[in-house]
Amino acid sequence: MNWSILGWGMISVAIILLVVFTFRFKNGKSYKVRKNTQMEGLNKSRIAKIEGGLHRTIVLGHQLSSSAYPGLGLNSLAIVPGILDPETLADGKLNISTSQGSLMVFVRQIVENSYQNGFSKALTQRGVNTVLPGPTVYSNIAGLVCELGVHPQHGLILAGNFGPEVSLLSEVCVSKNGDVFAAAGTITSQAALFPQVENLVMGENNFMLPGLLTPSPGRDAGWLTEDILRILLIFMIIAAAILKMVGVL
Amino acid sequence: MKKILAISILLFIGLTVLAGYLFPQELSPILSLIIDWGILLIGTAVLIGIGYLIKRHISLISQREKQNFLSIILLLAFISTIILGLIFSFNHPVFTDLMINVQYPVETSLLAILAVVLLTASFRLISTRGWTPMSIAFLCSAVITLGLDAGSIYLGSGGAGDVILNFLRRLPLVGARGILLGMGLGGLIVGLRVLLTIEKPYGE
Amino acid sequence: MTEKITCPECGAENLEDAEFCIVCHAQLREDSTLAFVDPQQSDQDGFDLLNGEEDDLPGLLHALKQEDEAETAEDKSQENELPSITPEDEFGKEDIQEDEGIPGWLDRVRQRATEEEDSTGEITQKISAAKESLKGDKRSTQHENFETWIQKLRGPIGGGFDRDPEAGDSSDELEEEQEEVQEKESEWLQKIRKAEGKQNVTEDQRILDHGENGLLNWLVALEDGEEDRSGEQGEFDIKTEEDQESDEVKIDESAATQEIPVDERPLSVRIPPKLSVTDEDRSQADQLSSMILDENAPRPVRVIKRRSKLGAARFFFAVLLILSMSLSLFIGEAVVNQSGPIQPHTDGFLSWIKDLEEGAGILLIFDYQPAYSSEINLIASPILIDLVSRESDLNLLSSSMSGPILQRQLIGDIPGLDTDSITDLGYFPIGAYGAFGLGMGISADWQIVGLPESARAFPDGGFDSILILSDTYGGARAWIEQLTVLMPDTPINLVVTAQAMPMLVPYFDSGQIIGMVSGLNDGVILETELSTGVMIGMRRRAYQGGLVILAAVMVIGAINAGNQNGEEGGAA
Amino acid sequence: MTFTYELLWIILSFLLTVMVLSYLLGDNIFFRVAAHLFIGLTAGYVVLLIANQILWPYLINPLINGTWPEALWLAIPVVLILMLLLSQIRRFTWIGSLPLAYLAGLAAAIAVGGAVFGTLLPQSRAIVDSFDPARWYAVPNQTWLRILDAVVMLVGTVGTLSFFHFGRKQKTTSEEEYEKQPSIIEGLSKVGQVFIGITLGAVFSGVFSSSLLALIDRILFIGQFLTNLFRSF
Repeated sequence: MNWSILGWGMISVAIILLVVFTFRFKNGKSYKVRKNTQMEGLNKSRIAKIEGGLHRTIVLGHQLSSSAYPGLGLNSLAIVPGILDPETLADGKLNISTSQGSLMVFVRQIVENSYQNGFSKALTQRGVNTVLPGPTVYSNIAGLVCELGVHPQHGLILAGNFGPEVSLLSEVCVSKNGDVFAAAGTITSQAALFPQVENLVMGENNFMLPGLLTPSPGRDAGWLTEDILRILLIFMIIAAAILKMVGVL
Repeated sequence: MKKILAISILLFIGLTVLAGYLFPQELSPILSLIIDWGILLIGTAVLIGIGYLIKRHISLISQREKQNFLSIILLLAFISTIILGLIFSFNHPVFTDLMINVQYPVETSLLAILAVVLLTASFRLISTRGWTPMSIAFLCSAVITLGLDAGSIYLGSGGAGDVILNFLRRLPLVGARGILLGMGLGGLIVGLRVLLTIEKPYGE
Repeated sequence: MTEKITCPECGAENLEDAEFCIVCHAQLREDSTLAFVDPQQSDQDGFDLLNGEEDDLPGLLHALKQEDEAETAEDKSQENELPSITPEDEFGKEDIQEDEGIPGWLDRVRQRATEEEDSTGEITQKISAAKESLKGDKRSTQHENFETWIQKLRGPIGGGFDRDPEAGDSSDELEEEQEEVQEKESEWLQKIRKAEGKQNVTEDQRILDHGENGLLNWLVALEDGEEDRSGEQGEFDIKTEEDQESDEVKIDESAATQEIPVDERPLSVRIPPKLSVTDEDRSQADQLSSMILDENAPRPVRVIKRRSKLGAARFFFAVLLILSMSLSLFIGEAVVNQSGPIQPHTDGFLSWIKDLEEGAGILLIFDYQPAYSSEINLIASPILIDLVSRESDLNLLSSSMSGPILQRQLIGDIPGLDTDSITDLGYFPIGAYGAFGLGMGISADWQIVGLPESARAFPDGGFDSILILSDTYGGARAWIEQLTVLMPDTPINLVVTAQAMPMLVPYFDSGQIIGMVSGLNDGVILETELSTGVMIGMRRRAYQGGLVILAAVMVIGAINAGNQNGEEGGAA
Repeated sequence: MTFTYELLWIILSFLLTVMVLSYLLGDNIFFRVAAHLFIGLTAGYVVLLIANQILWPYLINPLINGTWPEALWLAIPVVLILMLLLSQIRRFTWIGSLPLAYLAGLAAAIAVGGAVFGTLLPQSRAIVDSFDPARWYAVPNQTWLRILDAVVMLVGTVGTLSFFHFGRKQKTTSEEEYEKQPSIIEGLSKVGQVFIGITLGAVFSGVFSSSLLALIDRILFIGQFLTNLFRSF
């Protein structure tokens, strides 16, 4: 069996489903997804931090694209606009930090555009600081540990491609009565955060977050397409296994 | 106008690189060039990021923030490293020894602190996550793997012992495959959403 | 007096025979006459204020204007007159042009937007959008009088007044109409009061509410969709002194030519029609409604768990771990390490290194961070000592930013290794592109003239074996995928950390790699098999002690959590 | 102890190790000094690395020594780089979307290609290949184990994939049911939860092992330094 033809078939089916469902969901319909309890924790924490005038930090991992976890960097960039509502843009207590330069340049562009679309083209935003605490993984961790230690009761959001060292950040935040919401995509970071963080988004659920934060027809279509591809993939694997067992494949 | 230009650049680069998976041989001259220019852009972005790092610490110093002498230390270290690198050249032993004897101890010590943090966190595993199938499986799997690594659980060599050991060693692979397949599906969809301009990470 | 044509686009007046408008150069020929609004058409997209579909303010205001256009057209068609500029409009037009700034009530709505706590800035956005939509519509309805339009919209009292006074109504009929409208108004206003819970309204409060407050509440009622517009043509209008003044200007409709009266009085003298309501009443009403809103808003109840104990717990575990490590490392005699069971992938690695010829070309790929170099060096050192003893030709390449440092640190400790014989292929930012670029290094059979070759073409051959040193699953996997494309026949081996090993076992099963070593256990095996001297030594004992401590702490923590749940369950 | 070049580095390493490990006693000024020194030095090193290993070979060297057609082609990346730099000025932020569209297109294509040809196909193929009868009978006494291994692999992977199913149960009667998936998938995802827990537990112990080795390394280093120090006096 030529597996690469199967791969291109999967890409074509995904494109067709994505386009069809995007147009279908344009007139108000939407795809009902299951409730994500971690999202409620995130919203509660954000409300409490904004009302209390406390500091919040979003950390975006250290890779834009990686072969082991494809698309994780792009997904963390898609999460950022959902967190930039008017209060956040205005109140000046939000830092967005990453250790990869390209992620940082992307984030600055997203923040400036979100601000100008929401308020006015003439204004430039002062409320959100995009920061690079350190250019490598561990220098980034060292810089963030110093920064998180300064402001107690911090609101920490982790989204993207991390290693296990991210557990140091969540420990600093938790030990100073802060809240942690972790959407760390790699298996090693999830394993390190599993015993420490309540609001931990597991595995593929990370790709659910952009749609939960900013619903749009395209993202609803992405959910439905992903579910359909999942079921197709399961059937394909089972069928291929049976054919292999009987010697056809 | 700007939007159309951005979208056309995105589509041209995206579709060319995607076609590279189909015709690697035929497209390789163009693809290696696209990759080279991409690496140049990423290198420039890293320099921009470091620029912001330096600018932030300069503003901390000028605003006389608390503990701004730390920013002075950072700037001095930055400037002296660049001067040393220019004087001694990048691969000179003095320069690399300086790097080795600062980066290696600090990073290894940070990783050592992680050991204590993981130990502390593991004590609160059940109080944080509660008794769920996943946390119970996590606990049993971690304890068995630690036992096997430490040699405390020794199943003898050859025969049934090896068989069971091999089976236990492969169990984590099952969940890993499922997670990676799920991440692959998610990566495929998020990549297609960007290519179909449903998602615009470049800030429209 | 030459006949004038009004430009449909910008409203400027042009000569009759002019082809294009002198101001905005729009074409005048086809539709030089004013577009006559077709009443049926306006009914179809008739806007029902109360159907609640138009839920944002700009749409609401825009729709109100269309609604009014339809009514003006109906009035005109009853009196079958061509729409002409009535003095009142004329007066009003100037008023709009003069009062180009924001009308009073819009200003108050904006004030309210800034004071309200729960306002998320959306009202500000809506107001500015409304302002643009108002400007956008100004050209198409340049005969419209914004002030009179507002007055026409505000309810039944002035109902009688938007009709042309010259329609033969005597003054007592006007007074009767006034009383009728006031009763309707009071009925209508009571309905709003009931909705807002203000039952017993004093007499002077009623008078006060005539003014601006009424409008604000009326706007709120419209937005909530309470008032039923279909039964009642409720248009509310107050007669103020300014309006009376404008009635005295008489225009003779039947005259062949019309003189458009221009008010020469200086700007400062002309008083724009203001609705008289004091500021305190307005702020009281706003505070009241915002307080009501604020009390009902759901408050997230958050209990901040006391976590100060976490610092103490961390300190305790730190002392526990460091003490036990120190005891294992520094006390007691050196023990010859017993190597544990040999895994299949370790066995594959051992057979590869034993069968390696003399002077083989080895490509060493450094893909780990300095933090893990202590673990990697422990395992890689015996391998490199063995390779040096076989005079292998070493080629180094790094995909980690600290690659050059790591190479010097690892190779610097190898006795008898001449660093000059080593080839450094440089840094490839593989992590940035998941090694995609490398697979493209295959030489193609065509070339675009002048197209620069890849600045740093990746070597696609010439090695007997490849050794990847990595600390993460992602890095090792990226290299495996690329190298199996680039050099399918070259055997690949891995030296990885303990955290990466579980996920890389499938690559050994599928045959993409022929061997893998990781963790201290494999390090001890390599030391004994390759007999390159004792490096690991006491670390193995400390390492085993640490793993047992972690397992014990996890189990104790689980038991402790179980007891806590039991106590809480008992207490509850 | 004669003051040698080596000793200077060892003392520096010792000081930095102790300053960083002092964080275990609580956040303190020594840790911050060591962290800021480390960040400054790493930033300087990365600037030199990029200039030396990326800008020079990929851009400056071809511009200086390359032929003019090559230099002409390099105008494209030079323009993109200038746009990226210019977009950092607030007034010209809009110009940044073009170079970022280039990076986004590249990252998206590699995400799609990497997902399908690097993850979905190889992992599915590995599961299917484990059902190959030839492999079952390759080792005589391990046939049943390999069959069990293949079945467990299939069931566990399907269960784990079902755990991440996004869709909600169609007919929901109460609020609690919003978290539920369709019933078949709900059953499979219970199995998936267990396998995910097993994987994370094994990886957690691997992560701890690596960090434990780092701690052992640092304790050994401090111990040897102090013993040498005391021996020298």
